[in-house]
Amino acid sequence: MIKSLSTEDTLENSGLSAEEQQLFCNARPKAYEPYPIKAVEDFANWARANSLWILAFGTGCGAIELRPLMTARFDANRFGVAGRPTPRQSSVFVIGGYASVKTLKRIIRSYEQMQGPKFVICLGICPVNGGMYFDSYNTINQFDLYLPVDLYITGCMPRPEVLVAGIMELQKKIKQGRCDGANRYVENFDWYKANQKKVIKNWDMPDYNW
Amino acid sequence: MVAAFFTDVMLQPLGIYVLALGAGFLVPLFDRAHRGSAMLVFMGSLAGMVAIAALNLYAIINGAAVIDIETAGIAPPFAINLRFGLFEGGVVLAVNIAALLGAWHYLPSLKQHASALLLYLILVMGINGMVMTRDLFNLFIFIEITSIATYALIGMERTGTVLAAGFKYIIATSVATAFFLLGTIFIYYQVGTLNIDDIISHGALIHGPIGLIATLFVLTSLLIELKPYPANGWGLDVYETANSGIASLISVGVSAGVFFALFKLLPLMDAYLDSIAVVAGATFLLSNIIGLKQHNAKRLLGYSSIGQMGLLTLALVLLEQLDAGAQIALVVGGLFVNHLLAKAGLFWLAGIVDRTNIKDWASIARRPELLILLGLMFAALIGLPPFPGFWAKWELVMLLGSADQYGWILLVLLGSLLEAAYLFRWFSHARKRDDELTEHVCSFWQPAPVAIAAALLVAIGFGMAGTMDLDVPAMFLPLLAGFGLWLIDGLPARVKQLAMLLAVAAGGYWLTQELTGINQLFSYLLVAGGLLISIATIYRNDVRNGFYPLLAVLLLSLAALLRASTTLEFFFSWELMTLSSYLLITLARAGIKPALAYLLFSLGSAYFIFAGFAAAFASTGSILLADLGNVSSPGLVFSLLAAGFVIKMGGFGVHIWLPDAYAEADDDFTAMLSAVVSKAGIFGLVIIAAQLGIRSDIGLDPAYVLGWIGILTATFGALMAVFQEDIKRLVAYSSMGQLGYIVTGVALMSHLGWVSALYLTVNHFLFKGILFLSIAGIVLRTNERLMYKMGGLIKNMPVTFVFTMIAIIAMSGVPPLTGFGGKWMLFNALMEKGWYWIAALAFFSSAVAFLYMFRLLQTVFLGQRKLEHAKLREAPAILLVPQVVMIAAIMAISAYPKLLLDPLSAAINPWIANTLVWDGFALQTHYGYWNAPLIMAIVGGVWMVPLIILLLVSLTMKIQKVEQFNIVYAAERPHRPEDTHFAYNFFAHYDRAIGFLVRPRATAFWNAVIEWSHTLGSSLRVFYNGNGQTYALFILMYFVAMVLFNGGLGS
Amino acid sequence: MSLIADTPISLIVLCSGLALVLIGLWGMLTQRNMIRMIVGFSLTDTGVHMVMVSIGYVTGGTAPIINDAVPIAEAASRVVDPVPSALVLTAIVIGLGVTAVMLSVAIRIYKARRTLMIDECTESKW
Amino acid sequence: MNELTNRLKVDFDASEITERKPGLTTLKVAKDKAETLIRELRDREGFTHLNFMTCIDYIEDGIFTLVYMLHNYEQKQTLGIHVDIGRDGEEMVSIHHLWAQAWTYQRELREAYGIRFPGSPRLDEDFVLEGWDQIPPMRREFDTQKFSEERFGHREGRQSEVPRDHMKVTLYPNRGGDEQ
Amino acid sequence: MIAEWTGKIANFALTLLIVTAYGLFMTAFIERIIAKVQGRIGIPYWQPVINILKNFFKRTAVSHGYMFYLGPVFRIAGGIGTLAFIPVIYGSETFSNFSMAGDLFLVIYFMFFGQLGMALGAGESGHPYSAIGIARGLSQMTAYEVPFALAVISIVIQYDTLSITEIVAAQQGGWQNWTVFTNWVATLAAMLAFLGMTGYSPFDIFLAPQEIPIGPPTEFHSAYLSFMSLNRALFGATKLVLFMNLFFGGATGLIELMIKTWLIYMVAIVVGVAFPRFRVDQAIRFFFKIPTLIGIMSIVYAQMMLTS
Repeated sequence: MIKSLSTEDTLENSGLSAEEQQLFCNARPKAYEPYPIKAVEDFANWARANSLWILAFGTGCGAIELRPLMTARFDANRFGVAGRPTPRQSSVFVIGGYASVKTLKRIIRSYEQMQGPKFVICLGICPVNGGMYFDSYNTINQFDLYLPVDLYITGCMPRPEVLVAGIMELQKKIKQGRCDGANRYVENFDWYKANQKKVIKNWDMPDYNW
Repeated sequence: MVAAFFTDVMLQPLGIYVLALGAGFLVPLFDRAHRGSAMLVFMGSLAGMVAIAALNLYAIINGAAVIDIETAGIAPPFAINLRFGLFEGGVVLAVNIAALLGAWHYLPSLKQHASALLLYLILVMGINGMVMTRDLFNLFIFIEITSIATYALIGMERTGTVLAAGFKYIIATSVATAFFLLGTIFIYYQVGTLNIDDIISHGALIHGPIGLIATLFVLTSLLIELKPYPANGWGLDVYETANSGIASLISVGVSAGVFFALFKLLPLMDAYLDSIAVVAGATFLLSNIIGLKQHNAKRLLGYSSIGQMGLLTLALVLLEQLDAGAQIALVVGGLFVNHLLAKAGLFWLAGIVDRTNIKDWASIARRPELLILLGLMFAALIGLPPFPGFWAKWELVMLLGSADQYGWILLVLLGSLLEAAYLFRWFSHARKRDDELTEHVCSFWQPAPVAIAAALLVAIGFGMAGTMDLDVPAMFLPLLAGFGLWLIDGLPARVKQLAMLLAVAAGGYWLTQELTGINQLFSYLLVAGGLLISIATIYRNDVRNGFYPLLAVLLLSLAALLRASTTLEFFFSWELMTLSSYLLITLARAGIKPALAYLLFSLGSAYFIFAGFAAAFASTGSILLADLGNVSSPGLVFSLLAAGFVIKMGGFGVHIWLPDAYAEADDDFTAMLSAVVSKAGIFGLVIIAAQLGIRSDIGLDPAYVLGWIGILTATFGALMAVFQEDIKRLVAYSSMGQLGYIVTGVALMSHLGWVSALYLTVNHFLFKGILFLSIAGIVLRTNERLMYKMGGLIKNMPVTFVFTMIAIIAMSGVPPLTGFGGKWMLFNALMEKGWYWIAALAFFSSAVAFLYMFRLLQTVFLGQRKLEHAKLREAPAILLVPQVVMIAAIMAISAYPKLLLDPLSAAINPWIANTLVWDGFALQTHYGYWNAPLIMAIVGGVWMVPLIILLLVSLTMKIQKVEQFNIVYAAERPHRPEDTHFAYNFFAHYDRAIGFLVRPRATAFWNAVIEWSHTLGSSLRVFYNGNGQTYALFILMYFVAMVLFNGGLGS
Repeated sequence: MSLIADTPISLIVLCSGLALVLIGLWGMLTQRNMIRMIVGFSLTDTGVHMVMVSIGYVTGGTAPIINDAVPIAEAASRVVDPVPSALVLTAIVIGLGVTAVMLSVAIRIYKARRTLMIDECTESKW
Repeated sequence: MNELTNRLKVDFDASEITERKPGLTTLKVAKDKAETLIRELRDREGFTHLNFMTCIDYIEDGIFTLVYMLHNYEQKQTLGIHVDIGRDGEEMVSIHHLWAQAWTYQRELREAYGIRFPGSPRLDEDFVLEGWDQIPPMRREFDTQKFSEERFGHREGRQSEVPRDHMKVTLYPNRGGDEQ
Repeated sequence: MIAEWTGKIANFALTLLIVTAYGLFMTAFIERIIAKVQGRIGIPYWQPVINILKNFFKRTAVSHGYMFYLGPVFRIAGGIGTLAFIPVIYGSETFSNFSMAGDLFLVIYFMFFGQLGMALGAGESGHPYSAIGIARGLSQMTAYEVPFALAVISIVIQYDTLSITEIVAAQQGGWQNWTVFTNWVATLAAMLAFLGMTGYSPFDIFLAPQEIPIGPPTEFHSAYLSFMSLNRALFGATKLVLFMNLFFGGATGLIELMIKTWLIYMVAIVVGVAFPRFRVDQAIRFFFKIPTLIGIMSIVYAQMMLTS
């Protein structure tokens, strides 16, 4: 009934003690193929595009720009956008501006707990090149080193209008089937993991947070 | 010549005196020569006394004439004469046996002084004289001989305490005998003779103030010698301090003599029977209340002894009043022998164990033979079967019932309950293994006299059973099986288990093969079901001393209960079941304390039933169960019996024994208690409902009250289960709640109500059996009972989880499993009857039940697994086997309830006309319909279709099986399973909302009852201040009070 | 004087016997010393014996010896009842025995605890 | 306030008493008298509130200046206590027994500057920087840009401007940048 | 025989489709009404369908164990089964479903089926929030069941039957025969219970996103979540149908059904929009006070009606 991965595809989970290792799944993530039938895949993409559930996780100063989205003025509900409080059910992760190392750890964990297909929107300039925090000892400079990004919305800060525009852009991209961030993450998993571990020094979690 | 002397004198009752005096003089002589030979003479003479008494009694029983001995060949009244009749013979034999065994026990102390041997012999002779003499003055002399011998024996001690107690004793008894002498001489003054027979035949001559004073003096002195409350402190002091050998002889021997003297003189006391009854009754009840406060072992025995003498006197007087002379032998004789042997045995045991405080009796916890003796003696004293006391009390209460003396019944039963309370509290102390206490050491032979007394008790009890209207082989089969299994208790566990199963199977089949109707249904449930669950006991391989014999007794007594055709048989089996289940609970590690509560409530329940049977007997004069229906006051009988059964089932308010007993009993035995033993109460309830409840003239009221009790039990059982942390307590409360529905169903007194009650009964057996066996497996593996210390066990014990889940669905009443049918029928029956409020509460409580059911599954099987539980294995297969059978039964009944409903209906049809209407597979009632097979099919269908769809969808996804910490945790990670498992105080919010409903008020109430009775006990015993003068004053005041109470000098 | 003279001797004995009984009881109940209590008991005992003797006395009767002086037919009315006297003998013996045991116990108590006060011997109670 | 500062000057050798603005005064006190002074202020003078605790790195003088900012609600006065301690592993008395929340500041100071406060709870736990493996980042000898580029990388194409110059060019091109 | 049952099953499938679609539509419709109140446009009508499809189109999933897997199956089986035992449209053979299998009592008890299975599934996820949510939800359920049970008993007394079909039949012949007019007390009690049953504010603490992340379904996603969303639409509509049958005269046609159920639903919506959320113990206490009293009164009322 439940397919489990073969054992050779396991991760080391060296950040965990031996006792903890049995409490976390150590399987390596796997990429998924598009549906074999093109029409089905297109239809699926259309559905995904029109039902964007944003993870309610405000990661930086940009989180404040997400709130007006749901108000009467912008009403992102029209586009099928809704907030979900749990990563398991969300499909879009909006990185709200700068990400400190401490937050990055939580971002990675939450991202990995989302189920594919999943999409990442980076808000503001900081995830692109560090922005005004370019020389900070605690803020990452390039977000795409750590997670695959599907869409950047730059500015410091971008207003909700831009965010709406960005969401529509993302929908377009999804419908075209070009948003394969989740698969990219899996395919370049070791590279991403190495980058993540380079900045996150107290890696006390499994290598992949299922 | 010698031979003639031998047959003419020695073998005659007079030989007792010859032996006593002869040996008395010989012993010091031999003692000079050789200590051992003196012992031989001493014991030989005592044995000779026993033999003489036995031979003569045997002759009399076989039709020989009553032996009258006339001194110097002169006929009374001109000379003293002795009589050896049936009663005298019995008492003399019993006393001499007790004296012989007592001497055996007492020998190590006795043999230090040759004179002590002499005194002992004289004491015994004095008692014999008190019994046999027919002369009033001679009686006085024998009393004094006995007293002087007793004083001297006490005075042999050199401890100040004993001597002080002895002095008080002397003062008190000498005052009493002075009055006796005065009374005697006044009687002589009026009647002109001292021969008791003549006095009685000329009773009319005793008249006027002098006559009154004379008889009252005689009577009161005898009563004082029997130590009535409150003028008995001197006796208690002697019991407490004196050597156990003396104490036992005073308690049973001297008292027996005095009691028999009272019996002889009773025809003179016709006018005072009421006062004697009041005095005796008060003594019985109050001594037992005071006993609650007592922790000194021998003093406690003293209270018990005084109480028992009170009971004996009460029984004697009441029978006299009821003109039931024919039963005196059975009732008074039974109580007498019971008291004699049991009390003497207990005093000897107290001497052997030699621990002053009963709390220190834990020193014998590892001495099973002493424990068994202690338990047997206690059971005998309280009047549990098969001891003589049981039969005597039965007969007594039946007689009292038939005379409408309900007040006395209440007193007798209440006193017995109180006595049970302190005696079994003592037993609990003795059972409690306390490693700090040094173990008791005694030689193998030391308890032998006690053992012989116990054997005699059992034998006499068995003998008495033969005289009762009883199917002896069937009723004693459980005991026999238990005894047989006890003999092989030393064998390996597997052998014992097999033997037990075989014995129960064979015995149960033999006992229940001919049953029909409801009894047959219950025999499947109790015997076959009990057997099924006892298969699970194989999962334990340890020794479990006593477990298997007791289990066999329990199960077979249940079978015997079903077979019972008379109220006596029913009560006999009921008490046997109570006792064996009590002992089984005490076998568990922490079961001793809860077991005491279990026993006391069970005895309370049994006494209600007892009283109910007495009331029924009063009305119909028949002890046939089938005649219960003919009683003229069905309301009373029904209420008494129902109260008894409801207590046994843990009804609302009297449930406090239930959770503790269930929780602390051995895990496999808890399953038995809940699934099987609790059904005995239902059986009783159904039986009386069938006999009494459906009668039109009973009125709705008792049944309606019963309905409310049932539903309140259900509601509060469910509510209390919600807040339990202990898994077994949770299920125990749940059990209580489920039984509540059954009570309500029975109370409905309609066909549908009964069908639902029986259906629920079967269902309860099935799911509670599964649940408790599952829990046994869980507890075995985790070694935990607190649910918040478990969690996530579904990974280790998937089979147990599935079984538990099915059991819980069957319990909850969610379609399509069995629970729904029961709830549906119950609801329909309630609506038909118009009991809407009860229906609403039933609905509410079944909703509340979801809370604890979910909690059970969630906190034990789901959620986070603890690290230390990672390697647990599935429960042992032998625990799962019975569960599989029961699951199969649940499934079969769910899919095709007609399978069960038809026999149920058929069993009920003789009592109430069938109202089950079948339309194809659908059962129809006035209100609705229920098509179980169709429901099963639809639910199966609607369950399978989404499952298949989900499986198909799953094919398109990559599904990863994850571990327990792979959860969304607000972007953090869990650190310990303990932190992450939501289980402790699971329904805290519910507690905040309506927790005030379930504050332990019933427990508080019963604690207050305990507190009150202890306070009462301590305020009643203020008279015993230890001052001999005060005691003497009480005695004097007692005389004054007796005179004033009986008309004083003015009449 | 005539009052006493007219009163039958048995009544005087009876009354004094009863008075002795009461005095003895009073002594037993008020005197804390055990020896004094035993004395009280002795008084009571003696009182009882006197009562017994008084019961059998027939005013102006003779000794219960059936001979020519007393014909059998009149024996019942003229002779003093011998039985109470016989009983008194036995009772005195028994009373003696009891008193002796009492005294010996008292002596032993004194040996064991150096006191004869009954209210100091109250350790076993309740 | 003057009265108070004068008294402090006498009793505690307080120096550099400066009224920065109405209601805000700072003073400097020796390290060994600091805790007594703060306790006195809290218990006797009504400075019941600890606004914050921070530290200034005077690398040139080789000292850290700890700043305890206290507030008196009744007089609406804020008092800054400056305490100089050595930069090299010198310890400071903890004041978490005066204000329970002080341990948070002290934990932060330990993480950012490496100052130790013996006895302060949870002092060595990570505060903001999880798994920090360098010298404390707020010490001025720590080159944060170099560290940032080494660890977090540097995306090419980025252009940094001095904000003032950039604003002159982009926002106010006409003014010629001489309005100051 | 076989043909008959095939026909029944086909009819039921049709009903199921219609009721589910109606439930989904209703969800969107209500959302849009709320949006209008807030000055927004709101979701498109097909948004619930898209959400469900989107979740079916998820390509990865995690599983916590077999009970986790079966939880949604139990849940939707509970929804479908409940519908199966309710006659949807009075007098229509097509829409009578399998109501011959059991009566009102069966329906009420079968409602627990899905909840129990769901609770177990959520429990196996090992998430503490799931357990907390279920504990709260179940507690609240015991509370609102009380007025509901009392109201049900009241109407059973009134109509002297447990059969839903007969209850509906008794209400035919004009609006004045509806329970809401003949036994308004019971209806009031039941409608108060209905507020709790729907899980809208003020009784939504057990699954409100703001309290504990959405309570029991925290760990559910992809196809599991689709099943649960489907069930939410279906089960919501089924409960509406049940209430309509019991208290509002049932329906003789699809249009009547939609209007009536929509109006019943609006009660919960209006209350939900207007009132803030109760804590769970407050909610329990609330149901044990006024609604229970009304429920008790409804039985007295029904008894009086019977005797008069």
